[in-house]
Amino acid sequence: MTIRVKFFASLREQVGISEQDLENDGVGTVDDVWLAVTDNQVMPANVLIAINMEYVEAGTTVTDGDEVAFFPPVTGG
Amino acid sequence: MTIRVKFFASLREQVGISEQDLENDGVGTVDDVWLAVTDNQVMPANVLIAINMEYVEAGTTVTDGDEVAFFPPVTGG
Amino acid sequence: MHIEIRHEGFSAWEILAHYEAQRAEEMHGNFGATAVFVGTMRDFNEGDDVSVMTLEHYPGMTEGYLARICEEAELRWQIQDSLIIHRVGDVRPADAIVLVAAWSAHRADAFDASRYLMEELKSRAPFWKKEQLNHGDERWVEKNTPDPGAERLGKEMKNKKKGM
Amino acid sequence: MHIEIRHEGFSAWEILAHYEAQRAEEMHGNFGATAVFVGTMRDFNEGDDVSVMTLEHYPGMTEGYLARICEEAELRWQIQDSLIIHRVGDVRPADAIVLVAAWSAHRADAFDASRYLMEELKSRAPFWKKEQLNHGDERWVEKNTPDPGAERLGKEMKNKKKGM
Repeated sequence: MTIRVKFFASLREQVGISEQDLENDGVGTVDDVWLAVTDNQVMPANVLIAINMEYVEAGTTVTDGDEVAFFPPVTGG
Repeated sequence: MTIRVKFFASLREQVGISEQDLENDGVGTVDDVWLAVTDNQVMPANVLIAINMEYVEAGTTVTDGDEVAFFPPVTGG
Repeated sequence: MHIEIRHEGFSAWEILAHYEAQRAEEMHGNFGATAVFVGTMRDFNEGDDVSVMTLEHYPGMTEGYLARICEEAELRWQIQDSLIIHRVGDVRPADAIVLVAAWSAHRADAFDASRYLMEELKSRAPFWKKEQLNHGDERWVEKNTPDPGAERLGKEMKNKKKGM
Repeated sequence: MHIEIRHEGFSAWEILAHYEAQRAEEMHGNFGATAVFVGTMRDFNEGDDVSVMTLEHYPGMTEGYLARICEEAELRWQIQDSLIIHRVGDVRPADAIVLVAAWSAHRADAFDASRYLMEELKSRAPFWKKEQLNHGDERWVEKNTPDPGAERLGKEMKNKKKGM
């Protein structure tokens, strides 16, 4: 399956990836996506996650075609 | 002594006086001023009173040269 | 601090643009939060259509209380500036009646201060409204409804006030 | 409801004047209370001078959450309209970053709704700020400080939200 993965802000700079398509049938949850894309880095505790632009928890299951985004605490306004 | 007396808004219309100088040595308090100027009408319960543009209670003593104002609840804004 | 009684109509947004432009050098970059409230005339009140409203005030006392209310807000919250503009005379539906603004480094202070300014203005500043109804009658607005969300803002200051 | 991400500088007061003029016929006389908040860039943060700030967002998700926040406010309070404008890209001290506004017949609803819009925007809308300090360093702003006065506004709605 194909998962589009996005990183924003400081996390984009740390991971060194802005956007990447992950082709992998071994991923089940958001956690798995993170590990596959970051080469098994530890996910920082304060990371926020969205699937298809909706906030989710790290244990949420991903589906073929999903867009998964990782980003630090938001600081707008 | 001379007291300048003012009425505002609905109270001005009811009493029929906008501004009047009261020359009377028998007035001691705001209550006395009201009775003297309104010909002994009963003061409505919700009347607000100011001496020299500061809110006061009806029992406050007046002094020669004071400006005493009577008006209904304020409705600005 | 800026207090003004206006006898003519005004645009709240033009006043704010103009006021901030005047103060641009002084204020530049040192505030992050501006909270503003504008009260405009509605064309209805208590179930009746209102065509014109006449605003009366007590010249001198009104300005004094508006200035005092701004001073209280500036003592109580961390605000850099505050402004109150209030209309008097005949106003028509959609006309601005009141504009208050508070500038602060912090959004909580700006929000609290602007709400406090409105609440105190409505409960203490000597203004009165008379409505002309569409069918020709006139009536005085009897009292302002308090804002329950502003109660916590007034308490501390009210205990310090003499009389009202 | 109006939501907009701006890539260029804007004047909050011009936007409001323009927006109200566009909607004048529809809104005429049916609202009495407008509460507005404007966030502008300060030239300091955490003790350092800041010369430029870069605002990043998540296109699509940001607009989605801003619209959702306005919808929540319109469900929760009696407001006739709401507006959020947010800047992205490079901003400089005194530039406007965010403008929120709520129009209502009642001042309490306008005040509460505008504060709710700001608080939810700051805690949920995907925007990020990177500061360029005067001495050349760059740093990401790590988190927003919550507004304690807005806590009571969020609770009920937060219980209804899934996730965040």
